[in-house]
Amino acid sequence: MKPVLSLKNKPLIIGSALLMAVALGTFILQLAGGHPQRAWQAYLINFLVWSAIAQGGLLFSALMHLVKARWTGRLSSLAEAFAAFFPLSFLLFLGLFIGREHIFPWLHEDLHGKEIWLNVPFLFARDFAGLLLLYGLGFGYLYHALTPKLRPGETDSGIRGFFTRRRQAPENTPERWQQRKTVFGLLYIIAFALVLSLIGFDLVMSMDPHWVSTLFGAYTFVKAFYIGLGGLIILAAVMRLTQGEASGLSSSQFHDLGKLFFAFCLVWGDFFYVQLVVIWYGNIPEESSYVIERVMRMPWQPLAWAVFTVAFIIPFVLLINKNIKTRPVFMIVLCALIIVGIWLEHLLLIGPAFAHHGAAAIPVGLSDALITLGFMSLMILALAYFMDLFPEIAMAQAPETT
Amino acid sequence: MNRRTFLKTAGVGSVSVAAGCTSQPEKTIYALVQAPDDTVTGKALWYASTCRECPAGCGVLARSREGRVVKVEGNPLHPINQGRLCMRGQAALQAIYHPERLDTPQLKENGEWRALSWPAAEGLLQEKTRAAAGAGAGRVRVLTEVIGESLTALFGEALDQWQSPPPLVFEPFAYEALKTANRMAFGVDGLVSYHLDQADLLVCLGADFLETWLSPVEYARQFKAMHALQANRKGFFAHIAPCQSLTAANADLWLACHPASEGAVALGLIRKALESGRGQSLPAPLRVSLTTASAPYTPEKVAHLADIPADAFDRLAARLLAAKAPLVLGTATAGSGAADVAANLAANLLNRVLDPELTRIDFAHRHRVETAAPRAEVLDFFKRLSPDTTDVLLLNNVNPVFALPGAGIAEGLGQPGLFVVSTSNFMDETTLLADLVLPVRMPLEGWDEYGGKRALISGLQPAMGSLTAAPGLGDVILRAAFGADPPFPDYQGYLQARLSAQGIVDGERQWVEFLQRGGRFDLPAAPARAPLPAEVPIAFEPVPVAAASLVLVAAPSIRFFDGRGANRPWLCEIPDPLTKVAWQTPLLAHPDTLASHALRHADVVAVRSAHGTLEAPVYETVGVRPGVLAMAIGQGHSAYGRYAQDEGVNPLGLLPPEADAVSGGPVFAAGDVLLTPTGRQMPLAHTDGSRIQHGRKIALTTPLQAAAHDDAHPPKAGLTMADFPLTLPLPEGYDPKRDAYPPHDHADYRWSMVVDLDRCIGCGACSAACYAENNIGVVGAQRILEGREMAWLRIERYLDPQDERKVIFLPMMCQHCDNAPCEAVCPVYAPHHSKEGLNNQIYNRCIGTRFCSQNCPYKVRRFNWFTWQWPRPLNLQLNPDVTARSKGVMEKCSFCIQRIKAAHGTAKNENRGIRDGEIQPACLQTCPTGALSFGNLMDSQSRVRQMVMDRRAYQVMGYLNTKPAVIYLRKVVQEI
Amino acid sequence: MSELTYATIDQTILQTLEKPRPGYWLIVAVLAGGILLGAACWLYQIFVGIGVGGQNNPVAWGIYLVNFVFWVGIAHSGTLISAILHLFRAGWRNPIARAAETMTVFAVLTAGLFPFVHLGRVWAVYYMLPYPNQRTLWPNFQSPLMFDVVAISTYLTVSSLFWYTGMLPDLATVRDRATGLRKKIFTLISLGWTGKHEQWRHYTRGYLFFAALATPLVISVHSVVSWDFALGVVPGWHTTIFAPYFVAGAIHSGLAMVLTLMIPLRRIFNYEKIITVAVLENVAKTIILTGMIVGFAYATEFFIAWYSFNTIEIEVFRYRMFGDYRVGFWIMVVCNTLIPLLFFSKKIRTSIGWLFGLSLLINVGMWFERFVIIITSVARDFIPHAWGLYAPTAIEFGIMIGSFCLFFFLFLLFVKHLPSVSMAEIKETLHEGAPHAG
Amino acid sequence: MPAERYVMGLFSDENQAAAVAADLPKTPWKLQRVHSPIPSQRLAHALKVKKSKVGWFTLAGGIIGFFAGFLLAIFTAMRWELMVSGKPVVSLVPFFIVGFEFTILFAVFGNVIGLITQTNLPDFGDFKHYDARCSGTHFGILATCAEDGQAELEAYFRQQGGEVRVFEA
Repeated sequence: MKPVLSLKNKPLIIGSALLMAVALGTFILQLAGGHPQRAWQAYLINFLVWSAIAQGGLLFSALMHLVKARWTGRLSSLAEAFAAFFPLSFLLFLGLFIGREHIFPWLHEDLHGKEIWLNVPFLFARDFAGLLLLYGLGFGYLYHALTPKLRPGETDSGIRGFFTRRRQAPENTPERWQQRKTVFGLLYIIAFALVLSLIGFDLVMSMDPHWVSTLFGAYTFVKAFYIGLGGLIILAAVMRLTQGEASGLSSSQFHDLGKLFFAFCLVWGDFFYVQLVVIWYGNIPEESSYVIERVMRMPWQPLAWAVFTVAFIIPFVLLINKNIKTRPVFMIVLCALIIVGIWLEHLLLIGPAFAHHGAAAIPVGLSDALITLGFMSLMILALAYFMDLFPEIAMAQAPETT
Repeated sequence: MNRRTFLKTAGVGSVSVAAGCTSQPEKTIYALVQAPDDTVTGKALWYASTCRECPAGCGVLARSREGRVVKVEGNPLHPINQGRLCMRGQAALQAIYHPERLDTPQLKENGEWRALSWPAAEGLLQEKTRAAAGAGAGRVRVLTEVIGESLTALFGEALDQWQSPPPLVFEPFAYEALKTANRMAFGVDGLVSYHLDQADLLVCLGADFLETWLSPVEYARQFKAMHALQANRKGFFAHIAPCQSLTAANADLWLACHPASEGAVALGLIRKALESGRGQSLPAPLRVSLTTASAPYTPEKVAHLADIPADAFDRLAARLLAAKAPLVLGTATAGSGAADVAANLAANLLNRVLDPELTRIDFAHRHRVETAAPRAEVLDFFKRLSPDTTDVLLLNNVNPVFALPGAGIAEGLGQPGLFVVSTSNFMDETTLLADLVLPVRMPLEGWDEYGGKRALISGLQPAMGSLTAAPGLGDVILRAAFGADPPFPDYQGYLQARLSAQGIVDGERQWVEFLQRGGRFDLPAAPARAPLPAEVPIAFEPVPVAAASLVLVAAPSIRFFDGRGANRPWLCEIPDPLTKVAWQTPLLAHPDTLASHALRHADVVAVRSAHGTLEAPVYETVGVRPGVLAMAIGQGHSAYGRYAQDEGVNPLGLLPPEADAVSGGPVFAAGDVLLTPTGRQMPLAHTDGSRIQHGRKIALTTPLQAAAHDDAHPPKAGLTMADFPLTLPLPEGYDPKRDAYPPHDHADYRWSMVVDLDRCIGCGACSAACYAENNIGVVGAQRILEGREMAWLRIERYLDPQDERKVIFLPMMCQHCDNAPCEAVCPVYAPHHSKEGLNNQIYNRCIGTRFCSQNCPYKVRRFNWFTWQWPRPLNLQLNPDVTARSKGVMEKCSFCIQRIKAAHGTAKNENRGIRDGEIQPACLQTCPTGALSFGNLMDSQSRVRQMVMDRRAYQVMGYLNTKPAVIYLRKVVQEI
Repeated sequence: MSELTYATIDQTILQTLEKPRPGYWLIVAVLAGGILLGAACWLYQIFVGIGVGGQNNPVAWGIYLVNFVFWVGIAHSGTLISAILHLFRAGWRNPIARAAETMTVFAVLTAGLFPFVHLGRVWAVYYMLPYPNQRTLWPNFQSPLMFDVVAISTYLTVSSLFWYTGMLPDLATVRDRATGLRKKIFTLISLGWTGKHEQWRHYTRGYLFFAALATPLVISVHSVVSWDFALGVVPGWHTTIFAPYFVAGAIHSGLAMVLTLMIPLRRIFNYEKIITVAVLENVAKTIILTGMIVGFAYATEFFIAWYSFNTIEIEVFRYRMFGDYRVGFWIMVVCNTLIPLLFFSKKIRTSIGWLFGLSLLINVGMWFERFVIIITSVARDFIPHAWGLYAPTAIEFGIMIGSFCLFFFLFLLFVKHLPSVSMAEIKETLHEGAPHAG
Repeated sequence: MPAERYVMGLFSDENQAAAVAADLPKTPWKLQRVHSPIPSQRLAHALKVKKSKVGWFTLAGGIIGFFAGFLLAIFTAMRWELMVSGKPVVSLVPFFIVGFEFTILFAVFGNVIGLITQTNLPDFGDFKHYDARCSGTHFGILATCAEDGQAELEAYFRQQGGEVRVFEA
């Protein structure tokens, strides 16, 4: 049976290519058409969302490995596939530099000394370093996680060749691999927390340079893991649907994954409320005005409710039920919905600042949708490439003994 | 008289007549079985009287409930204080209710005190005086504090009976130097008064007229009349003295000159003035002598002598010459040495040069304290005091043993054969040495008359039933002198007759009016002053200052005056305005001085002068110049009751006991003082956590230009502490962009207070009024060290970190926020927002979680860590309208809600709304400078509403969105 | 664990219930004395006034609330271990779950005392209860302290029920092995449990729900505790990270306390085979995690304080590091964030001595964390004129000692009179293989 | 009808017990119940026990609690409508916390009630056909048979590798 998620899958490739073309077109059109703000807003949000999915996806594997979870089985391998988006994510980050003029509302504001931290060179320097570190460690982990699973073939070359050759190297005893894998996994998790906090502060929170929330960093990486799991579930569900029993993905695995997903849905909701209640109760305009603009005033108020409904209330109500968690089709829809919700949540956080607090209506529309689809196809292609490179991952195999 | 005052004093006539003549009020103190006609239980009566806590003689209204006075406020009709009162005046109550007040006469028999009945005591006095009179002339002597003319006259007549000379008036602060200077420069042998309010520039050679000088409440009012921002202008005020008194702290420029070099500065100014062609109209001889005398005092010389920056002196001179109505004041209350004579003389002459007509000096209303005898005379009196010349010595409410240590007073009084009678109500150092103590009625209990100034007379009447069976001093003297058949049945009769004889009070009706109004303030002024002397004997010898040696300056305290206030708990508890130290007497020293002696703040040092030693903790401050040490007079009593005894130290013991040759006055400074560390530390009971604001927007200033000129558009509003706008505690104060909560309305009234920092001088009278009105507990030094002081209203004193000599005062009380953080966190609604915007605190509901206090950004909430005690009969002073709190509950400023409630009642009865200004919280009522205003923000016409429109208006920590109802107006600063 | 059988398990655990040695009673007596001391101090405070403590203006909250937060924190890991790890099917929690739950119950009890001790008028404490009354005066449910009342009482109820329910099968086991009075008592409290499959069927389900409910509860409870501070406006208190940060901190301290309690327990009761080093090692690993979270929270707070450019915030955090209470601050940093990192070393986290010593240090560190948070913030808040210092008095320490005695007193009684390890659950894990495979 | 005999087979091994439990229904003897010292998945599987209904009690409790908490907070706030800190008298943001805690509390109560009602505990009258070993080391399978079948039943248990205990009827 031939895998769906593969570069050899013509319809998929053509479709993705088309979407990307359209997206690029829209983006350029907007840049030219006098809405560079909007274009870059969409770009930034998509960069954040899709990178988060990739980073969160890999985190699943690392985390499960560290806690010695025994139920994950193939899910870990699938999670590792998301690392394929890392290079793209990194390039996309560099792309932000082009749009810096439109991306940082504080550029021409008096920051009362905050310039020390909020200035473009330093910001890009530290985030560059941060992402480099994060992805470096990610690949380090991937390398140790992946290599043992590979079945060496004579035609191996390139990356795969390197992987398999290393696999045969005598000094690389399984224990050694495990040990290294653990170390890299741990480092990746730590980097995940730190770097995503940094990204959250720099690319989201500081859009309103006078607003602070200490939880924002944690909120960012919890969110990332939340949608990372979402992405993973979708991927797994696709595998399950296309490969059936052969996918080696049991419904109990979906159940457990669903429970984890549910748990992080709650954590996200908790972090959302935890910030809201403290700021609402404190009633200090320096911080409350940020929330007021987004949650209590037009045009943003409806969006806030939409986000909370889509990203929390709906999944909360549905995921209590056990069976739903084990229904691939349903989970694909739900997770997609949640990812959209989180996309809108980014818009809610960033939008007002981008519109310089003067938006008459919520600045979102077809263009954003098209651009988003473009990014999605990027992700799809990355995954497809990875699957082709490592068919061991693309297809089910004898359950590993981690 | 305005309506309010009439309401207050109505009915005084009848009851006081009743109290005075027939009915015995003391019967009606505790059980109101037969109340005087106009006494209604639960309704306060107001009696006009006169404050006798210092010679200034302010008029007071005593608030009496069920026959006992619970509060003393200024009499609005009285020209001296115009309704205001300093903290000492308010603390007079605590003398009356003092737990150690003597209630019966005491006779000392071989060292033991024995209680005597009044008839017995008076009999003894009669017998002794008669015997003395029989033994020859001049064998009965009287030493008294400054007293009214009537009592003086009575003393005179009595002493005639005893063939003895009239009484000798003793005041520790008798202004000898000023009197001498006045005699020389004005040809007036006395103490003229001044019209500060008419000046546009004040130069002050140390006169601490905001604390004790002549008539502080009056001069504080006048000072702010010229120095507060009005019509975009404010007068200038320069202070020249080695130490920063509260007065100096309020000056635009303080020149910390060498001790005793003030005269040189004044002469320098005279020179400048003459150079600039002033004083042409002066009599030629005077002008010539002035020119020659001031010739050597070039700016350089002055700068050198006084050790002050030359440019500052030049700027001062320029201002002085530019001023239209300058006024120069002399040296401090405790400035009476030779150098002070020079300084005062120079000041007077400078006044003559600048304003030959002396339009701002009032020769008609001279201060009564001028009747006090010079120190030299007093010392001489005691030197001569001996059984050979004197049999009976009557001491009327004076404490020379404390005030004149080292002058051998104790020995003098202790002489066998000399029968010493004291009329004091307390066992102070002097009374302890007496043979007979007659604790006569206190001012608020008896009849008398006192004119703080000439051409006005101010009455005293029983505002309460006497706590003791004591007669008034006058009655005692009458009976003692005239035995069985006194010319008058009692002193009240004597008083009334005398006043009507003088045509001051004619007939019963005028008498009642006299009592109601508190006196006659419109007496014909004395004849215009005699022509000013054309020649003035000028002999200036500025005292050379030995730079090496330390000089100790003893200054009278705004809290204790000459020490008589030291036994009033409130005065001990309310911290010193500048050091913020309560209960203790620290030694103020400049950082350099401390460094050169390897001392640190709060180290205990032994201070040794040629005349004595004492030990005290040092207080590091730039408020004294290097080489100078300062200490407040008043504490360090060896007797005088639990609150005074062994609290603090008495610097007087370090001073030369003998009077100065030139002025005949004492010298309140000692040179060649030695400091030796004891190695001990003494934690200072200070109430301030930090002396500076740490860059926070709390007590704000604005330069005159900014305040004056409206052209500058208001700064852009933001969300940070720096740029947060003024948000009124009204619906319009809410902005949906900023406020998560919807605005809320109030029922007709939204009470609010406006504090004009430009008017606040930091005197602390408001704090005292708050203690008195709201039954606030007194906790003592130890508790203050633990951080448990209870003041609902505190004066925050902040220094400018750039120049710590720049001081700003900020009265801080509950801000009655519209969004008060304290409220929501209480689990039982003990604090909540009232319909009229008040932040109510329900004591009965409070369970003491103290979360409200933790969450109050202003830290104005006070917790009852214990059940505070009011030793009997201090508890009689408690205000019946206010709950006395017990341990475990939170309390705080209520905007005097009892007064608001009362106003509601009155308004309802007359079915009308509460008028603007009708409600006066205690603090506002007593503020000598009118820095506080209270009213309804919802009334667009109200005073407060008008004031908050001022561009100086701001809220402390407004950026927290608490929307305080206490709105401050920035202090206006200017450079000289 | 292979040599463990049902019989040996029962035998090991039941022998802990045999007649204690006099030494035991001596310790119990000493602890009882400590409790009396604390009670005496409290009585004295009630009669004289709260002022016998060191609190003042501005620092109106002292170590009473420090201890309150400390003990609530201790409580949390119990629920974490018994509930959350149960949901994650981490078998290694079974041997320590019972003792941890017990710790929870007693710690909440102890913590619950402090709000009372802290009150200025404890005799009016019932104002906080929502009881119908003539004047229709009710508590203010907007107050964080009311959240406390609700949360803590819920937590106490739930954790006690959870604890008891979990113990039911074991009580039956004891009943069946006991004689005389003890048999009567255990017959009564085991409610006639016979382990028939009908009972098990509902029991397992119910127990699962218990766990599922206890998990969000435990998180909410310490969030609520954190909001006693975070909902205020005080700099250093008012910060959004507090809720998760307190939860992590609570578990951090709780796990440390678990080690502190378990290590002597396994030594004295010869639990070495049941509470294996591997189990303790897992606890240590979890401590590394919580330690990191706590460290992350500290760092974020300081960064944001600086980033906010709010002078007041900055001053508070500067003051924490270099001010009058800096010692406490550095103890907190070292003990809570650096020391746990030592557990990265296998040698250390498998050495009983190290585990015990470090766990004690972490407990100390967490106590100081609460001290630093509560005291330094109000000691230096908005109005410099009102700044002040706080120092606990003997009375406060007396009550604190009392609270520690109370906790250990109860725990000591527990271990000798109830099965301190869940027999049923251990037996369960026998089949699933090594209990430490999570 | 002939008197029934209660016979219990005691197995120290879970799997044996499970096998027997699964096998008994095929025999003439009547399986009464199985006592086990642990919650055994295998047994449950063998006995094909249905899912417990305790959850419904829990859910009901939770829902009741949620509204109880919210309504209590709102009701009490409405009594005097005292305004604190300028917050709305009825402010749901903080009241949510009360609602949440009550949800948990009542859900747990519901859970406990569910347990009590479903398991019919406490029940002290049930030890007649109970063996103490069942709470410690053994799985006890209680079956009933007619008097005549007793011997065979005992034999059956023995042959399945268990000990036998016979109870007096």
